[in-house]
Amino acid sequence: MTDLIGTKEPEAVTPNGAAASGARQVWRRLRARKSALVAAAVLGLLVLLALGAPLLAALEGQDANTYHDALVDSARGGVPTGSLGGISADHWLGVEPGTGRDLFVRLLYGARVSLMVAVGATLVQVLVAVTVGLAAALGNRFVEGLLNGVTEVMIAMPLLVFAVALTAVVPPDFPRPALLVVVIGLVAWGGLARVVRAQALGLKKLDYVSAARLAGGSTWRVARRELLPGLAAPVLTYVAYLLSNNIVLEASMSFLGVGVKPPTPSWGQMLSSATTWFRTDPMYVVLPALMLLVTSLAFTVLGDAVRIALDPREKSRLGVGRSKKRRAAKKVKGGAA
Amino acid sequence: GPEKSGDSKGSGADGAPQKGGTLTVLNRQPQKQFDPARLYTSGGGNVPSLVFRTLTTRHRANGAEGTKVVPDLATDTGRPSDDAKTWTFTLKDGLKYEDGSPITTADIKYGIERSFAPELSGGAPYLRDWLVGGENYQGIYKEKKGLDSIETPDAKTIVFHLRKPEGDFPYVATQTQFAPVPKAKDTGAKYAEHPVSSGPYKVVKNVNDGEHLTLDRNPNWSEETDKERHAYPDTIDVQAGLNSAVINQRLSTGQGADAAAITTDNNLGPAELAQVTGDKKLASRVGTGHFGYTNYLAFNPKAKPFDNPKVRQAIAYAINRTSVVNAAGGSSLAEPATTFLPNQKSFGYTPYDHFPAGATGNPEKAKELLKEAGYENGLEITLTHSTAQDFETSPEIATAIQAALKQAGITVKLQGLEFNDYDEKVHKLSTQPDLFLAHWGADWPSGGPFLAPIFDGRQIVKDASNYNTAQLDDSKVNDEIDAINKLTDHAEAAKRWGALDRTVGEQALTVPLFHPVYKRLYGKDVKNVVISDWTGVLDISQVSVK
Amino acid sequence: MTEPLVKVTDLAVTFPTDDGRVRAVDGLSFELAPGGALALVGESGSGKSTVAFGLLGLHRSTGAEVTGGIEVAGHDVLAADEAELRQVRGGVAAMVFQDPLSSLDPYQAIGDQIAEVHRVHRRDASRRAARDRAVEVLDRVGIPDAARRARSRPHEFSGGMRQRALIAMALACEPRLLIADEPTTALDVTVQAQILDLLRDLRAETGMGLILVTHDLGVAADSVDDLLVMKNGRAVERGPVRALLDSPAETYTRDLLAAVPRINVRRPGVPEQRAERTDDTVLLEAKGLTRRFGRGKRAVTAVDDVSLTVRAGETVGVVGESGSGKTTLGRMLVRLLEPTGGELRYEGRDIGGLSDRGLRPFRSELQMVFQDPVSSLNPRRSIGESIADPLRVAGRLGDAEITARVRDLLERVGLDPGAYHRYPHEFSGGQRQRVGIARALAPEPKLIVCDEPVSALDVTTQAQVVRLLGELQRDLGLALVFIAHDLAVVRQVSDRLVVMRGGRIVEEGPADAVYEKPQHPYTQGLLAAVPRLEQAEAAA
Amino acid sequence: MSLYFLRRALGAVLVLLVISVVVYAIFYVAPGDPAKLACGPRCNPEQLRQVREQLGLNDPVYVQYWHFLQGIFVGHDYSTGTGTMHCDAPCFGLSYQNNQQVTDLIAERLPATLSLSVGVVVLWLLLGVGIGLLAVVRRGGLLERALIWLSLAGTATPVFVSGLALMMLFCAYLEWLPFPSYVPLTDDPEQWAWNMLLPWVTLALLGASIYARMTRSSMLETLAEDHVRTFRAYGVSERAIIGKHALRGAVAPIVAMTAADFGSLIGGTMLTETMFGLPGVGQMLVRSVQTVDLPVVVAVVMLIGAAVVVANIIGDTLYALADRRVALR
Ligand SMILES: Nc1ncnc2c1ncn2[C@@H]1O[C@H](COP(=O)(O)OP(=O)(O)OP(=O)(O)O)[C@@H](O)[C@H]1O
Ligand SMILES: Nc1ncnc2c1ncn2[C@@H]1O[C@H](COP(=O)(O)OP(=O)(O)OP(=O)(O)O)[C@@H](O)[C@H]1O
Ligand SMILES: [Mg+2]
Ligand SMILES: [Mg+2]
Repeated sequence: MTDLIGTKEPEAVTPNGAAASGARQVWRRLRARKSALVAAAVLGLLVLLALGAPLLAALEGQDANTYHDALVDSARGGVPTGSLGGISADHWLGVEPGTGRDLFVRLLYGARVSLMVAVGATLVQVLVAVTVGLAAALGNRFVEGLLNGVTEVMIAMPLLVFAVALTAVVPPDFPRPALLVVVIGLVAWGGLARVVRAQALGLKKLDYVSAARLAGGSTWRVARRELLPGLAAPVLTYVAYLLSNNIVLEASMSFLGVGVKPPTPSWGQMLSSATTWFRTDPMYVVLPALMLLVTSLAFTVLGDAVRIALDPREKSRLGVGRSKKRRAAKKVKGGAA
Repeated sequence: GPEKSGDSKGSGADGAPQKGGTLTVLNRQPQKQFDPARLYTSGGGNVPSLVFRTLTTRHRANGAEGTKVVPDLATDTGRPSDDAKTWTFTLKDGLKYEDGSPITTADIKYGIERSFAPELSGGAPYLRDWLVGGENYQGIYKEKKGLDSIETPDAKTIVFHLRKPEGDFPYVATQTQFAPVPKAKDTGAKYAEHPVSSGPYKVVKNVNDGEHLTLDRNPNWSEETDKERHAYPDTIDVQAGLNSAVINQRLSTGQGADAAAITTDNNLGPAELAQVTGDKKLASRVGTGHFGYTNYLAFNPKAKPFDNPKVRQAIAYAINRTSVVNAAGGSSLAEPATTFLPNQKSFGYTPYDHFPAGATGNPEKAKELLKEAGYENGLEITLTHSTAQDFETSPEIATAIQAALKQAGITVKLQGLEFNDYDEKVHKLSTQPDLFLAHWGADWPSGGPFLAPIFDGRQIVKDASNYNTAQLDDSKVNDEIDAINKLTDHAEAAKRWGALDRTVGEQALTVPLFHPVYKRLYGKDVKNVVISDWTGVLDISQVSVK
Repeated sequence: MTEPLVKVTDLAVTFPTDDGRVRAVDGLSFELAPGGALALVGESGSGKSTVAFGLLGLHRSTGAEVTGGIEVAGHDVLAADEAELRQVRGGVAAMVFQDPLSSLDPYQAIGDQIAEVHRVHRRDASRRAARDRAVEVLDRVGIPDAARRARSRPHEFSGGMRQRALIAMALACEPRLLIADEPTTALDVTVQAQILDLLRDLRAETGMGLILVTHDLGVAADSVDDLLVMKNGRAVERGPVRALLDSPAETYTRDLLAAVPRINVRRPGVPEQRAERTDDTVLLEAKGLTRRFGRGKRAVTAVDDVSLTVRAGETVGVVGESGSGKTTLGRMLVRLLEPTGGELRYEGRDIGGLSDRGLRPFRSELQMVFQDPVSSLNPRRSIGESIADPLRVAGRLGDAEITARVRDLLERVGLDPGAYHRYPHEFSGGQRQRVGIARALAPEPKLIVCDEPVSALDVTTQAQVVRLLGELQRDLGLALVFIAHDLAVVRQVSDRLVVMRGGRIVEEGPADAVYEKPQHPYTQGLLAAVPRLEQAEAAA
Repeated sequence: MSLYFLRRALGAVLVLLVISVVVYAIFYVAPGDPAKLACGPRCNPEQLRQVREQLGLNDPVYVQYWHFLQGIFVGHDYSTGTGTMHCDAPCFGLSYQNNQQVTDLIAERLPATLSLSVGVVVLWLLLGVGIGLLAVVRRGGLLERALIWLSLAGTATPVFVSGLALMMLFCAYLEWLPFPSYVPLTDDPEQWAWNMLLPWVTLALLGASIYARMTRSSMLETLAEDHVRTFRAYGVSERAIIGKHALRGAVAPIVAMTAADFGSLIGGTMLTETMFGLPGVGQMLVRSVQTVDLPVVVAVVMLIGAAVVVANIIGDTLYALADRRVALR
């Protein structure tokens, strides 16, 4: 599940496509998309919730690690007493089965880890992939061969195996979310590197890159000024995919026991320990799953929107009944079409 | 306590058990090993016990009755002499392998000798430690002349010479290393592919590394010579490598062949327990088992601040066992423990509670002790646990302890290790953490294997796995262990083990937390469910599906 | 009189865009009689294609507003339902699109594509029959070995063949009207002549009507009866070709006509200057320059043993058909490409084998203006920044000085100096080409290679750019290598001319000599194929 | 052409060697002593020493790696105690856990993994392309949006959640399907299919959602291209355009991508196989990593690596075949 868009790169390079960008236009188009605004708002809210976790926890009057033995039915495997997983005025989203820890606070703190892993790992991936992809596209035969080889190795490595092994190698005191960022970031960048390389190879052929070479700048200068901006659209699309994929990866790693170390909560870790509670305490499963879903959706919708905003052709291609302007135009046209 | 083990008596569908049908076994762990030399029989060994008979075996009965050792291939449970340093067994008449050839004591001797070969590592350490000349023996393949300490004066008699008195030898003789292996059929490391059966079933199919086994009747097994095994089903179909939740779901749904299914290694988790207790029909299909097992908090009393007994006692006082039990799956799956020995008679269980913490801990008393120890301003310690979600050394239990100790002014830093990492560090003297979650289970239901590895000073191991994590080397304790080992009367020995546990307990070298309880679901067509307190698992040799 | 084939009344087309509404066509009316031929001419962006698309109702559900009336052979295109419209499209009126490469499905055999279209309109035709018909029309448009080539995919066809295939597709449906949108812009003169001949023949043969969209008056003059001159979406003037070319009523038409380069006119007012410089030093010298692409069987020798000298201040024109290696040669001259063989000397120093790093000192002195004004500017950087790039690299000037110099350059190429911070997409093609020239001028080079700097532009803009280059050369004493496939344009700027074919130079000499007395048969063919306004004018 | 394949094959071998070195290196420093695990709990020091010797763990790591390479190229002899056992040329050693030949272990498990992954690929293509196609046909409508959001949800749900949920629903609650247990295709094709259905769907959901989005965007891209306009201008109906021209254009990159994904899919089967208890190599890998069974881990990782590399080569070739404008380099 790698090249989300890798193979249609040559298309994205057509100069016409890139013509009408410019930050202002992009911003304006972005603002015109309601879904983008909603997605951005949701992400903003999530970040706020994550940052404000201690505050909100204090507001609720709970913390992430206190056990509430009285709120669970010990004889029945520790299922929360009360309806809907023990939702009450004290525990807004109920409590965790077995331990009775407050789910609201755990979800909030979980957001910190999950968002950090998602965003952090994606940043590392992008950094590595763009550097490697660009260097492979611009380097000489030797460099290209070497980097392509490395990329192929990374693609061919089963991430989870290396995650399992690596997390065991690293000293236990190393903060786990940071480790996850590094592991995911440093292993799972092969697909993106390919996309970048393909795109850069396409862009390289364009005359404006030749023109920049004639200006006498170094290869690196050319890459930075002329190629990098052109990579934004495909990289962004891929990033949206990586972000949600990384969240799911974090969850999968928790499932295999190499995720974030409890008692630190993360959505993935909550979800993986919640899977068996499907029937007896559905809320416990639904909450982290929902958070995961919402975050993924928001990232993807926003990513898509940014990409579309970066691609001026998209407007005339898709824009059926999207913006207000369009709708007005339709009315005027009336029955004509 | 033990009274609960009566739950399992009811047992499945109505009517007397009958022969026939196919029993399905849904297991988590594949039976990777099927060589009798490599099996470590403690607690498990259920499927192999259908194929391998041994000199003695455990009594297949419900509850405490099932902790007794009974003869299997031998006519009795062994005759001690020379202060229990020499043990003699005689074989029953008419014992045959699956191919009809007779079973001889030479085959048993051979089987034991091959179990010393490094190619066939993995078994329990007792024979190596106990048999004269055992510790350096490299196995029959390298040292063809064999062990002099095992004598077979004739085909029916076998005599073992031990280095020191071991009253529990009959228990050790239940292990699969005591299964006969015909020398002519031995293919060394490949023997596991076609082990020769002496039991009621033989392996006809073993694919995917023990994930799918099919066992058929062994026509040369005779019920007359085997009072313990029943062999009701015609065929036994073992499917392993399954997800725990899936196994329980399949057992409760009972679709098709799953109606006649059991599991020998999968418990009900807390979530499933909650579901099962809400459903009368399902609840009637749950067997409860106990296995001599204690989960505890281990100190390194040689390290600060745990070198101060007051600190250890303070921690013992502060523990909130209700939280711990909840973290371990709730009161149906764990019973609070204050003794190191399991709460079963055969272990010599003697109730005591030296540092009464009540149900939820006694932080006041703990604070008092800390003050006496010079930590009136609180204390900061690190607790090591594993990150495995096993309800044993898992993070939830560590967090429960962290929360309880906080009440007593002790700040606990948690250090979670990957399971392999944890296992390696904890059992190596040089890396052993100062405070960690530990557990111990018995290889047979007696105080000896439970206390000796943990508290016997001569069992402190430097270069391999060490279990005496407190590094206790107290001559009084050592001498008492030697003395009890001489006893061949199990009841007498049990009493002394109990007393020893109580005395050692005063030193607060460990804080017992809980004894696990196992709940096992079985299919709706399964009859004659027997769960002994020896293993706590559903006895596969007793089950019928017709 | 019979009912007209096409009747457009008061047509207006408006596109909603980010920057407000664009009225591409505004109150346009015209008629075309059955069998008649009309050319829509006008500068780029005047709405020609929009009208052509409108005739087939192609604006439907694109968001464009269309008002007025369009009738094609009695069908009201604007009011027709989907089924009727599909009938009109292809069945009544067929369109030949501008870009032959991108107008065919790259994945399907050409014959299959034609057959598919044929079957839309002849539902009773079997697959076989449709395939046969495809071969037939391909044969008709002059594809050799049509039965075999019908199985080829578009990328296996040359540009001219693709354009023929598109015409064949139109023929397959036997339409009453053929709409050809700039059918020859992408082609070189020889092929262009063939296509125009084909259109003429077909008209004569089938009696179908033709609407030809073009900005090249020469093309129009050769092929149609009537001319409709458009500007800003409106009709400026309409009338029979001859009359209109002879005596245009409107200034716009006159300007358009004046801008068309004439092949038989000598370069104006240069000889005396050239005389001054005859003893000038050799700036760039290529000896046996060769460039191969690929390896093994697939190797292509794009430039083969080419020797060429460029003296300071002179203009060398390079002409040749598409694929003859002009661009490759040009890129090698400025060392964007490394030659695989031969020698390249710049001011006496061999620069043929220098690395990128080694080339840096020379970079500023050898510049290039690229063929495609769209792809030669980074859409994500402001034009000012693009122009300033070489100055920044040189690092001699401060920020303020650089800005001042860029403004200066912008002014020099006839752009608003205030456009520094604007982005390429905010400029028209001609303006972009000027930006490209400004960028090439920025480092004060001694030589500029201009690779088809005007091919993509309409005649008016073309004329402006050519004039600009001439002025700059005069003022700055630049040497130019001017690459083009349009012979007329080259003549207007060149001192010397090089004719290339298949990677080799087939003829070389002073421009006027080559034009007036071509030696090589290939050069003669090229010159003969150029459509001439003069013939039309003369005939009128 | 053949030169191209030769070059790619050499590259593949190199990649695999690098991967094996990396695995060796990581496991060398990772905690968990295979000898201790093989020796069993409470193994005494003397026995541990003997087991180390037996497994060859006393050699320095590079010697161990050298033996490993030797095994691959010339095979290896192992002592069974009673005799010797020859492990033929591509020999990846013996499992530390039970002395079985790793190649045999893998061979036994490959059918399940192949069943899973081939089925998943087929299903995710069908689902992915189908959903993408539907979304394009109904573009602008509510259905499109619903489909897109649904597919996004698919991407965001971990396999162990969706797998268990599906199993609860279809096997436990509705009882429409059997709880998946692997039945070899050669034993009973029908049962094989029924049992694999749920694992297929679970894993395919993840891929299908990505492919649906790919298909959709790729088709929209194609629909915006000029050649589509040509066919519109000739009265070809929208349905025919989508079904013939747009789909065709979208399929080429998807075919290439599928081939490339096939390898990583085998990696992705780990969770699914663990979840459903299918006896495949993925499940074996998870377990072997936990038990530090290095020979098995190296072999499986290399197998997965090989699958990825080979699939990539196939993908590139297919892409070049589908779109002849692309040359193989
Ligand atoms: N889809 C569209 N959206 C917005 N504006 C458009 C669109 N299509 C055309 N236009 C605008 O309509 C005007 C007329 O365009 P048209 O393509 O008809 O010009 P033209 O005469 O064919 O030019 P050229 O010779 O360059 O092909 C131009 O200003 C163009 O920018
Ligand atoms: N990078 C390349 N790789 C392979 N072949 C190339 C490459 N660049 C050019 N060629 C080939 O070299 C030949 C000459 O190409 P070139 O672009 O120089 O022609 P041209 O005369 O500029 O044509 P046009 O008038 O179409 O621009 C062509 O056959 C072309 O296919
Ligand atoms: Mg046009
Ligand atoms: Mg060119």
